Amino acid sequence: MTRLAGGLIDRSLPLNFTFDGKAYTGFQGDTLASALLANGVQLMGRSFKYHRPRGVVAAGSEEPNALVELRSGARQEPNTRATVAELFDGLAARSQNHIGPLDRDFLAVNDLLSPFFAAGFYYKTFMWPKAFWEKLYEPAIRKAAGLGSLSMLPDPDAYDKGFLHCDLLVVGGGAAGLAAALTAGRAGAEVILADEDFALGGRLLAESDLLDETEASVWIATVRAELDSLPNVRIMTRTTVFGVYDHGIYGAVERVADHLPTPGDKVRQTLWRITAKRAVLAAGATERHIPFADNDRPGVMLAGAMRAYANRWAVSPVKREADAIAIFTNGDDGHRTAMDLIAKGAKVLGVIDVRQTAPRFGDYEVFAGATVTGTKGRLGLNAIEITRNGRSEWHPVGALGVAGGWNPNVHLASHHRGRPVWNADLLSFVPGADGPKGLIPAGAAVGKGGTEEALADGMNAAITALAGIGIVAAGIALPKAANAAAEQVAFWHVPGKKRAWVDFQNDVTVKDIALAHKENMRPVEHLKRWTTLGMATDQGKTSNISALAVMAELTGKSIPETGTTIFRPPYTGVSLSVLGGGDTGTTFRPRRLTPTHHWAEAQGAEFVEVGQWMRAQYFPQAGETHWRQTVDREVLAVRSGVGLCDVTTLGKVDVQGRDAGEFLNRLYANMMGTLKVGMVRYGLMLREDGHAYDDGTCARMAQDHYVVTTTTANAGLVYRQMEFFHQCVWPELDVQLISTTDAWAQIAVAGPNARELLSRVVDDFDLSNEAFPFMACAELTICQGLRARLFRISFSGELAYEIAVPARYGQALIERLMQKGADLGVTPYGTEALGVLRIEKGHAAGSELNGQTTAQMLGLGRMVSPKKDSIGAVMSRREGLAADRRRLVGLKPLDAGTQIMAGSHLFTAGAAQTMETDQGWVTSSCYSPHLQSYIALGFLEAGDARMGEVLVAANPLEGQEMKVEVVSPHFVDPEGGRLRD
Amino acid sequence: MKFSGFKVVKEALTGHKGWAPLWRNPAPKAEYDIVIVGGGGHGLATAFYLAKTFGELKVAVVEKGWIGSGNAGRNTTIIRSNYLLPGNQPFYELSMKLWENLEQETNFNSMVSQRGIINLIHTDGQRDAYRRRGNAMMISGAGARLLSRDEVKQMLPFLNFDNARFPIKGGLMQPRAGTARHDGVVWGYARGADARGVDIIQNCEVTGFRIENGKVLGVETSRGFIGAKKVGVSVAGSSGRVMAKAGMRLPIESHVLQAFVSEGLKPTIPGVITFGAGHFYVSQSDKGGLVFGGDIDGYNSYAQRGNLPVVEDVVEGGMALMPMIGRARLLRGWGGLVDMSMDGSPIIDKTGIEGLYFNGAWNYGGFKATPAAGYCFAHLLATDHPHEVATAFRFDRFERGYVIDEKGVGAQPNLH
Amino acid sequence: MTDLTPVTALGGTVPRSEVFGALSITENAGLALASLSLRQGQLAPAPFGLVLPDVSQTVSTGGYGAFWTGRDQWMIEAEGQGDSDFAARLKAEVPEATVTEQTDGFAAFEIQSSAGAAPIEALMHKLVNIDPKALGVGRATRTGLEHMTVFLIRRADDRLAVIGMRTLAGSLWHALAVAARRLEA
Amino acid sequence: MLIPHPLLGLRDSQEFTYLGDAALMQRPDPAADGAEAAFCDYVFLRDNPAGVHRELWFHEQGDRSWLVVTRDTTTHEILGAELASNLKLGAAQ
Repeated sequence: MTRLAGGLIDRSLPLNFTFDGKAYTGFQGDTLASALLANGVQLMGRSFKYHRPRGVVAAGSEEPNALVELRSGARQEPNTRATVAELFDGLAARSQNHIGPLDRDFLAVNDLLSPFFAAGFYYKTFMWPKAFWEKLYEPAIRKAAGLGSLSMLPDPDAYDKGFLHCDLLVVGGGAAGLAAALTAGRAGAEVILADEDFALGGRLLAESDLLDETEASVWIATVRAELDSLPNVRIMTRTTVFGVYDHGIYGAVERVADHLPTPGDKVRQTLWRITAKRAVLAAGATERHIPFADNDRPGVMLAGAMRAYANRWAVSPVKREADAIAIFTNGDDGHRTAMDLIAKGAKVLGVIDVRQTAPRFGDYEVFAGATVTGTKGRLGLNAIEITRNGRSEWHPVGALGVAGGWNPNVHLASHHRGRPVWNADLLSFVPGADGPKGLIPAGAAVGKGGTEEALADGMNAAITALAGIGIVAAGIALPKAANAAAEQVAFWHVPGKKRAWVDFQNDVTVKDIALAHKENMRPVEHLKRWTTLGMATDQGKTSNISALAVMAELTGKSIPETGTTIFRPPYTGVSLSVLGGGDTGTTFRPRRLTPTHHWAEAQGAEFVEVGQWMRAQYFPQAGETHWRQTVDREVLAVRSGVGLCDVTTLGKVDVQGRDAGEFLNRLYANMMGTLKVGMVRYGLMLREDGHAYDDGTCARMAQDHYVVTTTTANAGLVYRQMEFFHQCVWPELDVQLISTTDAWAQIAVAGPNARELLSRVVDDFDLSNEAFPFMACAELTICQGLRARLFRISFSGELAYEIAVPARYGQALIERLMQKGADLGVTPYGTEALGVLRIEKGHAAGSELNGQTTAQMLGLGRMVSPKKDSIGAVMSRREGLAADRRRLVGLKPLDAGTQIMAGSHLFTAGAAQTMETDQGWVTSSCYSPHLQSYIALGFLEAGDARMGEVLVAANPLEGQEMKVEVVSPHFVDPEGGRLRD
Repeated sequence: MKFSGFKVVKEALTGHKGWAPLWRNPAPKAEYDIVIVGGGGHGLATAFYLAKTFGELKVAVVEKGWIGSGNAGRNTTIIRSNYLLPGNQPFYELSMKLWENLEQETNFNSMVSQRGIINLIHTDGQRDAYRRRGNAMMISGAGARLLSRDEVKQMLPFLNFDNARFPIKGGLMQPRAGTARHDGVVWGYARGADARGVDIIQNCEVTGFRIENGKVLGVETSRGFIGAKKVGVSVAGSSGRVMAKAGMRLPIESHVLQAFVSEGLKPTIPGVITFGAGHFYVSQSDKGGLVFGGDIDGYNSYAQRGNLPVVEDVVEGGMALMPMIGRARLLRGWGGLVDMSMDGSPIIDKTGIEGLYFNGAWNYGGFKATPAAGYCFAHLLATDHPHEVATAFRFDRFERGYVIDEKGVGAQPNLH
Repeated sequence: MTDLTPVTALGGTVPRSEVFGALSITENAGLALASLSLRQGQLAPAPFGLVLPDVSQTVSTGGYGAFWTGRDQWMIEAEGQGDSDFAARLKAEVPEATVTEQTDGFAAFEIQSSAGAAPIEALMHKLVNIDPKALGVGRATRTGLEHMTVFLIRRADDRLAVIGMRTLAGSLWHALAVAARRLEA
Repeated sequence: MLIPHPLLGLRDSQEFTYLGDAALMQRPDPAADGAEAAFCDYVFLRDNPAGVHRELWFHEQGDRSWLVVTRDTTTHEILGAELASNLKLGAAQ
């Protein structure tokens, strides 16, 4: 054990956990990383490429090395940073990316072969023989790919999404963030304070700095209590603001239950979309390391992280208490680590400071003008080589802290592709002026990392931010604090012949950067892509700037001339479960149910998805063993008796106003204004580009009132298009539009007995052909006074009506019709039978009206009225459309018992089958029980002139080919006598 | 320098001293026979084929930033030739054939990996439409398979077969489809072109075209005027703003298309899967990241970044299709700038200005088209005649009424 | 009266109602709805004594209500008249205007909190991108909710009506119930 | 994104459906000479500017009004929004 005194852990709450199956104990307040370090565990993983031993580097979400598979079974969570995994009792974690035990990874052989795996090597080889890439090389590479693994089981936890709104979002709850939130909270602004950590305080928790001469935790607790008491402030810990989107929308993930063994009744995480009028980016800074030879051993970590472990978690990062710790630094900051460790009673070898005139702040040895030039220790550090003035000597140590300076966390400020700018004094990039509008960076995120300056900057940022939205905020009394000494020099890496790691996870070394330079992969994005630098799970948080510095040295340019890197969302990895949130199963998207849905369900209907709708596909009866039996029965029932089908899904739009007729004249290719009241007309709508768009009916209920129907698929689109022309093109017309699709249950009553059946439910209404002919419509009452609408229209080609009643009565109506029609052979039919009936009749549906066809192709060319303008009329006359000779035809197989598969292509008999000889295709096909033959519709070159020709319908996809005869698409009652009787 | 396994071994054993720049950084010359504007995959492929196949030696590629910085470096790396319409399918099939020989042709491993693509089928109507397309693929020689639900389940057992809002009823597969390493494609063509004498000029932004009497004389750039007998513009995504400098309006809107990658995971997904009903498609890279995307954001944009609703929409689709990916994390997203055209299909054509040629309007499909677009654009630039598989990609198809509308949604770019 | 028996939007013979902690959600099958749109140039009438409200507002009086749905458009509500031909009654009130029956176009869910505004606001946070503070009493708006379109009417601090498309009633109930249940957890 | 609806204030862009360039409001005269060419231009060609763009958004999940939104396509910054019908009627007067 290497626990120190103090810290912010609760020693009264010990927690048991396992790592790679071995049991350990930590405390409430620990992370997995701090608890493992406290147990003397330094080795936590393996690197991606060379499988080098890896230990923890950082103490926060930037951690590149200590990635584990957390939990087990369906909750297994790969690539989890041990540094932010809160310890809970029973936590189980496993190391990842190794074959065999972690300490004897078989794939460590890659490290021995590393000369062969230099940057970009795979682009240069594996090309011969050609077939070997997919068969041999790539499978081998893929086998070694990745880090952790998925359980392959569906995630069992629940996730939420939500929306929040505020005046000021404060990102980060450290010194600057707390000061900002308190300033804004006291001013009465709506404030959200979000921090990825489970505790507020940020870096204050990691440092030994005093506020008002007491421990910082006292001040933090006081501020937290006040913020908690303010109803206008919402504190969101365990919440990462991961992205900045347009117009002040921020994406954030709240980890509601990740600190618990299982979420229980809670959701595991919530995705919040926060709309903030202003935001303060108080995200702090990330420490960078200094590459030197063999700097990647477990035990080598960031000096600031070492302080955090010592101060917050009371942990010394060595395996044995007796082991000494050394610090390697290019500035004053490293000395703070030495001071804090000494104060905690840890054994410090000294501070290796690259500066010739290095300061000394306490009782420890300073190796001034020195560098670390080597390390030893296979699975963990046991010695470092210190070189001073050309003389090197080895010192045994158990851990080494590296302090290379701090990079402001500019990420969110560059999410709108604004570039950070180089600050030569701070030796770091800071947010530029072209960041997201309304986002004000503050504190360490702009390089003001001293406690005193961060507090003041946070307060001022809040005042400035709120002033922008008209809220006057007063300054607040800040606690007395100091800025720690922070002198540093530009020192980026220790030159040497051995490998010095820049990107720990992806194994990118200084040598790789040099090779990229040599090969002219010099633009920073080429460097990253060639070497994979910065592409690991930490997205270069700990490596990008060091790499830039090395490249700058090679090119002889400055760092900003060499390049800047910008960051894209997310700030840290976001679980796909929470982004995908909510329902993944059958409730993934809403479902529209027809008014007779529950009734159809009770009849045992099979359902099919049609857009958002669930529609009854067919209604199997006892004894029917194949769906075809059912559908044939339903079709024949309509042709010989009467059938019922819920057609509510067709879009309905109520069009009223003085100019309703004129409006519809302009929308539809054919005339609507001349329609008589009480009559219905079939309508064809084109797109403005001249292609056929949608069809339906227009029923004129009154001089200034039409009810139009659309296809099911296009209902929303046509309604939108109508609004477009109404508001944007012809607003001078007096027209009012509203959808009534849901309001009315509409049932098709089709078949020779339709009139008889309807006569049994209508109240005193003359259904005779004379009084209510084909294409008539009326408002009437049925079943003793229920208002209804009746349309005599037919999709099946039979005598048919559609009757509409308020949706709440739809179920009762179909039940009544079933009951009243029992002796007439009344039969409910579904979409399959509907499809057969319309194919038999040659009516176009979605497969024909697919947006690629024209009125002429559909045989409806004459509907495009030359007497008036309408949408698409002009463009339908273009050469390519006018000259298109493809026509809708019927197709009958020479062998009536063989199905013509829809999607087959048509060829002249005997012709080669190529794209050039392609004559058309089969759009829809079915078995016609009426004709006792398979039949189909299709588009065929010059189809209207090829009646009787025998073609080949080819379906090479499924190895089929058959002979078909071209016939009229109107297989049944081509004269239309039935529907008019 | 020839790349090979032998060379890699030799350099490994001798300290990597023998590697040379993959391409030069030449200063622009005063004049070229052909200047290609745009150092993306298409522009570099065009230059490569001009140099290799058409023998044009004085060729330059001018690139505003670094080569591959546009959509070539911001896509989901899918290659396929599974189109329906005769104007498209032979072109993409030529592209597929070029992909299949790319590494040998460029001596650079672009990691073309034919692991297959499966378009999932959810309704009978969709199966009919896919059968029509699959048959078009068959008669064009691209190959296809129509998979039953059970066959899909056997190949992709991790999909949501039992509890789905959009049940899986089968799939249309093109076994020859797959992925290629996007940067590798750019670099392979660049290195190959450079070796054949093409000047690749980075950090050279075209600021205007010098046009006199209806004829182009060259390009004004941030590095001065560069004269050219012919100028080929290949800047898809930025076509609108670049061609505006030549005074042209196009049948194109610029939109943002987002794509995403997860943290590295052990191999899970064999090939490419598309889930149209859920606006989601996915593959897994050789490094282990799940690479996925969905619809465009849907509004005109040159900002190269998108918004959260599409991120959610895409991942929701992914979770509905394969809920076992939930515990993985999104690592990074990016926004590509795409030319969305009025019929969803590309343009490779001359313009009304003599000597000015255009290649663009690639919608979502630019990456897979890279070899054939380069080849056909080179053909057009060198011969002044369209290549036989690219004859439909003309500007005038709109006014003449010969659109190539695979989706059948008409002249609304954000629906394609 | 007709001898046909209606069902509720959720398909029941009686409205569904369920309690989730402080929130109860009840299907309001009795609510009659009809849209009222002005003809061009028409002045706003006052059906049933309602002063047709301005943008984003709702008013109610004597069992009738109206909420703004668009420019020169309102939805008129009548409590307890769901089974009647309310559109005809409205048309009689405003013969010059365009009236369309909407009762069964929608499913109304009345959400009541037993603990003041907070649970209502928490529910809104989970479901709609509308700042609850901007949807105070007397305000109404239309927005998206889990891929559906809904009207939200803040009837009181502790009461919110969510009115969505009738054919989506089941999906809307599911969305509301799941969110309410999770607030309870 | 947030669309500044002239009647309803800032609204989530997800409530809207995007169409494209506001020039689509200027449907050519079908009876004029050269109508076909004018329609080709209207239907198929776009300015597609990198910068300020006037474009049509439909408040489909809101008050169903069509808006003309002025937005910078390089930054997504929105400079204003108006009711399309007002603009069209205003232009006609």
